[in-house]
Amino acid sequence: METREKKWFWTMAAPAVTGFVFFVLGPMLYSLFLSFTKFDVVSPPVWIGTGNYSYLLHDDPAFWPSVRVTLIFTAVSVPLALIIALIVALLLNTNVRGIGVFRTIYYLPSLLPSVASGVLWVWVFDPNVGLFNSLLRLIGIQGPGWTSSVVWALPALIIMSLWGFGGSMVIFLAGLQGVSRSLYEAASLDGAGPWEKFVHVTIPQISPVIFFNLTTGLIGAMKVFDNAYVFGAASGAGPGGPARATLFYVLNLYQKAFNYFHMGLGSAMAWLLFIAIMVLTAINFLLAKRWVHQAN
Amino acid sequence: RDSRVASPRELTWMLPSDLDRPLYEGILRDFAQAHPEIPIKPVWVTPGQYQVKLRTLLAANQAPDIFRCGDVWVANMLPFLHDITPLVERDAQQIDLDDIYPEVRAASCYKCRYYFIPSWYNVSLLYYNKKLFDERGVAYPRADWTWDNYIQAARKLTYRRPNGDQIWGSDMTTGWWGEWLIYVRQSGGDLFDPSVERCTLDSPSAVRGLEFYFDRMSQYHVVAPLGFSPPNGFAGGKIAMLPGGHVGSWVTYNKLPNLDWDIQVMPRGPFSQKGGEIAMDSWGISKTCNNPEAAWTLIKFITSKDGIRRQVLDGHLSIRRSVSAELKQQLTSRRPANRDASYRALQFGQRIPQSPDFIELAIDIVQPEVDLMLQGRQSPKQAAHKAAAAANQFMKVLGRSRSKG
Amino acid sequence: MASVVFEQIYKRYGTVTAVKNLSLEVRDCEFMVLVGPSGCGKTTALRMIAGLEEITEGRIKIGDKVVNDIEPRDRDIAMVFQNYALYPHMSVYDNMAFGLKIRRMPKSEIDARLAEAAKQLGIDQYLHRRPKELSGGQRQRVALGRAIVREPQVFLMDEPLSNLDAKLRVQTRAELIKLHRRLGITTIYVTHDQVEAMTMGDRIAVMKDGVLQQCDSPMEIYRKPVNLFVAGFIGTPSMNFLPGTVTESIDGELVVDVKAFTFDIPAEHKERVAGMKGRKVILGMRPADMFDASLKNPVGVSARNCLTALVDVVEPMGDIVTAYLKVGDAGVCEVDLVATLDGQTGAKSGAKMSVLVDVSRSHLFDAETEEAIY
Amino acid sequence: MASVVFEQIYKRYGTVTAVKNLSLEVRDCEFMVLVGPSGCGKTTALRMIAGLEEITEGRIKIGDKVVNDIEPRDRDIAMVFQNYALYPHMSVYDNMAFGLKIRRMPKSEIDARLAEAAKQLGIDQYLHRRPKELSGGQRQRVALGRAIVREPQVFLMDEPLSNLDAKLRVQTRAELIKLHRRLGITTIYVTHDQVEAMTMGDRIAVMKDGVLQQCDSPMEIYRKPVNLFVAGFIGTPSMNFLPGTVTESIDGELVVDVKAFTFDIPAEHKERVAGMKGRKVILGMRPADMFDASLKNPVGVSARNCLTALVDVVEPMGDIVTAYLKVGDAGVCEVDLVATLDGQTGAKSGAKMSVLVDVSRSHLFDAETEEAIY
Amino acid sequence: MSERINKSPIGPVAALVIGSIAMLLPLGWMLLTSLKTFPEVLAYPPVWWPAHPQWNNYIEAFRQFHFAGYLRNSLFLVALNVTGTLVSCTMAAYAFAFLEWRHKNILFGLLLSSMMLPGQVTVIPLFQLYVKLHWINTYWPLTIPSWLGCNVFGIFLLRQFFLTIPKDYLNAARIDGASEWLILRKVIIPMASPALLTVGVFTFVGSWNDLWGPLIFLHDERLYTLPVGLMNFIGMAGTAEGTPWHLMMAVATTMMLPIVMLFFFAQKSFIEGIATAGIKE
Ligand SMILES: Nc1ncnc2c1ncn2[C@@H]1O[C@H](COP(=O)(O)OP(=O)(O)OP(=O)(O)O)[C@@H](O)[C@H]1O
Ligand SMILES: Nc1ncnc2c1ncn2[C@@H]1O[C@H](COP(=O)(O)OP(=O)(O)OP(=O)(O)O)[C@@H](O)[C@H]1O
Ligand SMILES: [Mg+2]
Ligand SMILES: [Mg+2]
Repeated sequence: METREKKWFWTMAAPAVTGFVFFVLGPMLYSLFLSFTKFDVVSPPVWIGTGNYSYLLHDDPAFWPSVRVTLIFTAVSVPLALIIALIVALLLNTNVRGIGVFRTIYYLPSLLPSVASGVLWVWVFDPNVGLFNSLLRLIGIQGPGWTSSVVWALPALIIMSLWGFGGSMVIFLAGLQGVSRSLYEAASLDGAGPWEKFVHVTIPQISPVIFFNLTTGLIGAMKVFDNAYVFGAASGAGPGGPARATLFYVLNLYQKAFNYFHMGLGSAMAWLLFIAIMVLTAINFLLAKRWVHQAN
Repeated sequence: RDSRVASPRELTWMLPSDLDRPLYEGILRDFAQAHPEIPIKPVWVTPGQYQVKLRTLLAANQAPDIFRCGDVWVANMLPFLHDITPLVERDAQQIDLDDIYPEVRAASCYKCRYYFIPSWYNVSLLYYNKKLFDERGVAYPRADWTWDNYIQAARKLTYRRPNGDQIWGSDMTTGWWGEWLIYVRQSGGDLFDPSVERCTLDSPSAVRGLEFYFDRMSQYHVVAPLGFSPPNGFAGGKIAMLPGGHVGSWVTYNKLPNLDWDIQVMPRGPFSQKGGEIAMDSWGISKTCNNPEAAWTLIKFITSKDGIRRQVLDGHLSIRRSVSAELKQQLTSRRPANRDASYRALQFGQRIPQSPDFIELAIDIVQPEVDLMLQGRQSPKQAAHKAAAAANQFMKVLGRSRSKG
Repeated sequence: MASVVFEQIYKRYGTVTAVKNLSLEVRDCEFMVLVGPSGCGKTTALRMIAGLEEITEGRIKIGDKVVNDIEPRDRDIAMVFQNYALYPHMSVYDNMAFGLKIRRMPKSEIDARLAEAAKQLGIDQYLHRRPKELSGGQRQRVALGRAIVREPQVFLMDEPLSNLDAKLRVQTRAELIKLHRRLGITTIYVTHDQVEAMTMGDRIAVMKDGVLQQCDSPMEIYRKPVNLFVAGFIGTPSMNFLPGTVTESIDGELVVDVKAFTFDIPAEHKERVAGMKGRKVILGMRPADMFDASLKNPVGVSARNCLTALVDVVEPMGDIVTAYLKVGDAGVCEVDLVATLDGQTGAKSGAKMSVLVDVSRSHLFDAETEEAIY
Repeated sequence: MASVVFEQIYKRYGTVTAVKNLSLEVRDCEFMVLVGPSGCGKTTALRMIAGLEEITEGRIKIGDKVVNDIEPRDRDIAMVFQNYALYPHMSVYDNMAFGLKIRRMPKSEIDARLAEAAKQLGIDQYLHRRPKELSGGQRQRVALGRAIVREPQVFLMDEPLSNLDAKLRVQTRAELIKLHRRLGITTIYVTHDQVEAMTMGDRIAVMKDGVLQQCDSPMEIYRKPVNLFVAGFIGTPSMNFLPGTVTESIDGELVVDVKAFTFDIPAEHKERVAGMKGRKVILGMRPADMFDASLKNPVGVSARNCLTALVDVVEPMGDIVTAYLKVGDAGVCEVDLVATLDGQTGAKSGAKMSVLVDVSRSHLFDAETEEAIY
Repeated sequence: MSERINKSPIGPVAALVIGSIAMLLPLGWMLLTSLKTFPEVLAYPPVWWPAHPQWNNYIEAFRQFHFAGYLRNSLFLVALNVTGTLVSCTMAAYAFAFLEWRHKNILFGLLLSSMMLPGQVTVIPLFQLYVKLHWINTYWPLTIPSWLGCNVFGIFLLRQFFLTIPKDYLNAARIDGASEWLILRKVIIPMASPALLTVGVFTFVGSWNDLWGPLIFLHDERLYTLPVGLMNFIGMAGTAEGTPWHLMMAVATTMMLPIVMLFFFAQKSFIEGIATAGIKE
């Protein structure tokens, strides 16, 4: 029987495994190789050992700024998005009539193509005629020149990315729907009020979902590209501009690899990122043992 | 879907899908009539993506037979370009090289070889809004203006209309070298030494240029604060002068009936009037093209007198003296009235440094420091020194090894 | 400790009326079982006491206080849920202590109470385990413990045994009874299992379709069901029902004619049936009130009501045998009967046998109203 | 129809041995029940017949064919699962027809078979419903129907009744027996409920920890359990076990001394016990073999073995009462006993009563080997 | 939160309404801008409400920017990707959920870890690969991976869902004589429709919005999809006439519509799909 199932296993998994080998594993290993070479696409790669890595870590004026931007973005936007998503999910987790409309409204922005939302937000942040400063002006505040200010460009991008919290929200919503109602009932008979129920029932019960959202959120934040790229292009600040204030790590990578064809350098950057994400995820998993309640 | 890949006999021509598209569609139509034996397949791409697309196609060994190849990129793309010098020399008569403005012709050579033929050129000019000058009773810019004249005018032109509209005396180009490099050169400095092996932005005269660039905003307040430039800049009609503007904008400026604009050569700097940029918009042939002769026919068609004439009529700048002369009458009713300035400016023009690393250096290494300067985070001097240090480090470690490799 | 009183309670969900005009008093310290088939409104009634469902109409009093508008947390009740609803992320200790901690009881007192309850329930060695590390029976006890430590006025239990296997259920049943005796807390216990109801309740309230049918002690309900539904619902195997008519026998006595044969009417009920001649009725007969005539006759059972039956299926159960019988002519007036016979019976599937019926224990119902006549 | 033979079957999961050296023959047309506590390997044994688990060691034969290496689909068996495993997205008709369609049976024949099976099972009016629109009992019948229409050689059923409520379970039990009698297909039925095992099986195989304990007819197993485990497992409430010693009484007879009192050894077993003086033993006594001495003595029960007991809990169940008794001096040699007494007993919780024991039905087990002595 | 769901909670509903206004404001701005004239777009101080809604902008956008062609391409790719992902991910998830192979968990872990991989790690070699295969400027690079199960999240989600399906359904079908194919098609897929819908929606959105792939692998404008088409508009920003914000907003609005509709109608099953799959690591 086992041989029979094994045969079927491979039949069924064949497409995915083929895809994995050809489109993921193979390219991954090849890019590992490239990261030790100088390769400008035109001529064949030349082995230069760890040259790319040492250039990045020591000499590249853009590398550390892009790391900084990415880390700030991650540290601010991930927790904020998580908290907002959870609060909204809690509010949306009822059966009130018309709740579907609300769910759609909150989820909608995350469905918007990043090109469209990038364009939209650049417009919203336009210092003169944009929505944001127009609203601020209504209450008598002269808003900053968002997209062209080293100080405000990143916050603007963070606000824009927060707008798309809908993705984690639906997952929270799904998690909340999985919490047994009788636990809440038991808690209310035990004398718990709404806050105690939230702290002692909701949070532990959805901790795996929080963990999932946290993990994917961190990975996603480290990999931000689309928003930053469109933002730079549409705001006229140029990719990563002004003054590298929105030069996200992957955007930097993209510039190096695809604008200037330092493919080896780009591969090295990609691998550094991959390793960083793996380490972060591993730490995350280790910490999770302390606070995530495993259902089974 | 593979059927979309051109059949072997067909020539592929990669074109940016911008406002000139109708123009090129017309050229394609006429060429098909004139040369039915040479089928052309246009490949339209997003203008902003043109370079990336081209690069990836080159890398994929699927290069289009004919592609746009400004002088900015030529150093970079040399390995992919067909050396058309023999063709140019053979057909010198037919293409009438002498008819082309000498500065343009000079700028079309790379190390004395021809790799492309320009269809029009860009040169740095001072654009101005006549209506705003009239409104403030300021005299129009003159060819002998200095920086000071320019600043004085700009100050007068910076004001608030009774209805609350803020008018700015001048625009400022941010995000790339377009404007500051002019001032750096006009004050006697340059970004690089002639061999492009060392960044010289930290020289006192170069710093002087940067200071002028920056002071317009920080000292004279004739330029809108960073980010608060009125919507659509000069075209929006709220900015009186645009120094260093691009001739590519003529087409669109002329589509705005309320914009009464004209041009003048750039004001003179403390060191010289020279320093504006000359750039070519040109067409080259891919090394992989299996019928260069046919491609050459197309390029000749585009850059022939007829070809140039239709481009000029569409709003572009003529590279041929004969066409300029011929159309002079016809164009007087057209803006810019002072079309001559654009020819005169050629003598003040300079090419950007011919190095494969120039763009990366200017945009990714130097520009961030200039940005910080504009933010008021550092003085022009600090910016210049930091940029130079970073650029030199780049060239030492990556750029130089690259250009040698 | 307190009594619980339902006063004309209604509960409607949209168009569904889950509970209809329920009036019931659960006395102080009583163990009251709400029993009825699935969907009859037991859970709804219980949850209204807890405050987990709103009351559509009527009043519920705990002790002397009308609780309609009091929050669940302020009603001083504890509930054991069918699936226990233990907090899966808390240890047994924390599960039990949760309600006390929230009420800000000093830790020393919590520990004391928990220790006592855990000892009583025999779960003291599991206090640091998580619920998922416990067996079903242990979990059940933790759920109980959580309720006990609170020392509430009223216990509510919603089918607390239904997730346990048969053996454990029997065992826990007895433990629950002992516990109730020891603590003396008013308990309302919901089940759909009439065996549980019979064995556990001081009194049983039988419900059907949201309506209370009968509320009385188990024996009273077993012996004197007020209608066809209660008679059929209580007792296993179910009471045999034979539709028939009240007629006059040759000797002028009123008898019940169920086609296949006729039954005497017990002397003590004759009076009640007088004048009902011709009335359509349903005769009820418990399986335990039928005997194998070939064995020694039980005392006091008249040999008059003896039937010949075809044995269809025999289910041996040790000392007792359940026999599925067919009586009367096949196809004409055949009737199915179930009898629980002594294990020594020789009844064999497919064979004929004589069955003695203890008519004195028979029941009679009006076929139309389904109310009991006797 | 075919017999099913296990020949020294082992099943190991890693280090766990789920089934140990099982040899068992299920005869053609027999209704065999596998019973045992949870985790004893019943399901594993069944699934090996179906081919859903690999056999680690040994051979299984269906009919004359060794099936170890035959695919489930080719074994010509049908299985009824505990949760029925009805395809929720298919109508009852499609559920039942699924296996036949796969085997490319002509539609006319499928319809004929389905019609017949549906009529037999009384589900013909539901053929177009989805499973979720059916009650538990109806679903159970559809699951059965799906097995029947296949007309397999062997039926395998894994706790098919455990999701039904008590009443329905009793009813379906009888239906299954009838069905088996009508179709005569070899059936292997897994349950952990000994009542089901007792009432349904032609023979019962009792398993524990993967090992077959005893395989015999229900009555034989009830009356002559081969060891302590079987004795305790079969019968409800469980047999009372009293640890004791074989000693000599004043009158020189061997008796069993269980501290609180002594029991006679029935005459027919005296021989077997001879020479066992001093042996540690366990005396077994079924609750049904104890009587309220204040009622009329059952025939043949010697009045000699009469105990005084304290009534702890009384569970009335209609005509029978389960009494939880305490015998002997509290704290010294107190023993808990369970007795099922006649419903007319006056036993009251907390009161004393006299209990008569039918020693002729008592059992004796070696305390060490736990094997039955008699 | 509240066990009394039937009591209508005023506070939360009010919060929801205020929140959704905040969410909708940018979108409303987008919609209004798409109906303005160009001068209105540039007006300062800003005009909130267009004097005469310019529905023409939509027609103009369609005409000027080959919208119809981009739309057709986008739909074509979305259709291929959704089908491909559903087919390949379902198969893989079935294998990982139901079929036994000793090392399958290691393989699955490996597969999952590729979710951590930044797409940029592989894009360079992939590009080389596609060059070798002559796939550049074709739709192969944008479709084949999805047919080969490269949507690992989809596999993950479906596998989690499948694990909640009792194995007895499969056993019943196996005994009934069904092959694994038949079980997958006739038993599992119909039962997993919420999860399939969820994965389908995710894939739809992902493919519909994908900028990176078409940007890198397509060069021929006739092959472009909507996001790349919109990038075209942004490319116009460099020209002096200024960004045609009103037309861009019209395109953005049109791009969003199908997704809004999709989610609105699929919303319940979509969330159910995620909920039953249970996000547990
Ligand atoms: N929230 C609800 N909305 C609508 N109808 C409901 C709701 N809760 C219960 N009902 C209906 O009310 C009736 C009584 O339900 P209830 O749960 O009290 O039955 P029950 O006696 O506990 O049954 P069971 O033994 O199955 O638990 C049923 O018909 C049920 O369908
Ligand atoms: N797939 C498996 N992997 C490891 N151990 C298993 C597996 N299946 C069953 N077992 C173990 O084998 C033993 C027998 O299991 P089995 O399911 O046959 O018990 P059962 O008698 O059917 O119990 P139940 O009445 O609970 O269904 C148990 O100890 C169980 O834990
Ligand atoms: Mg209930
Ligand atoms: Mg089992």
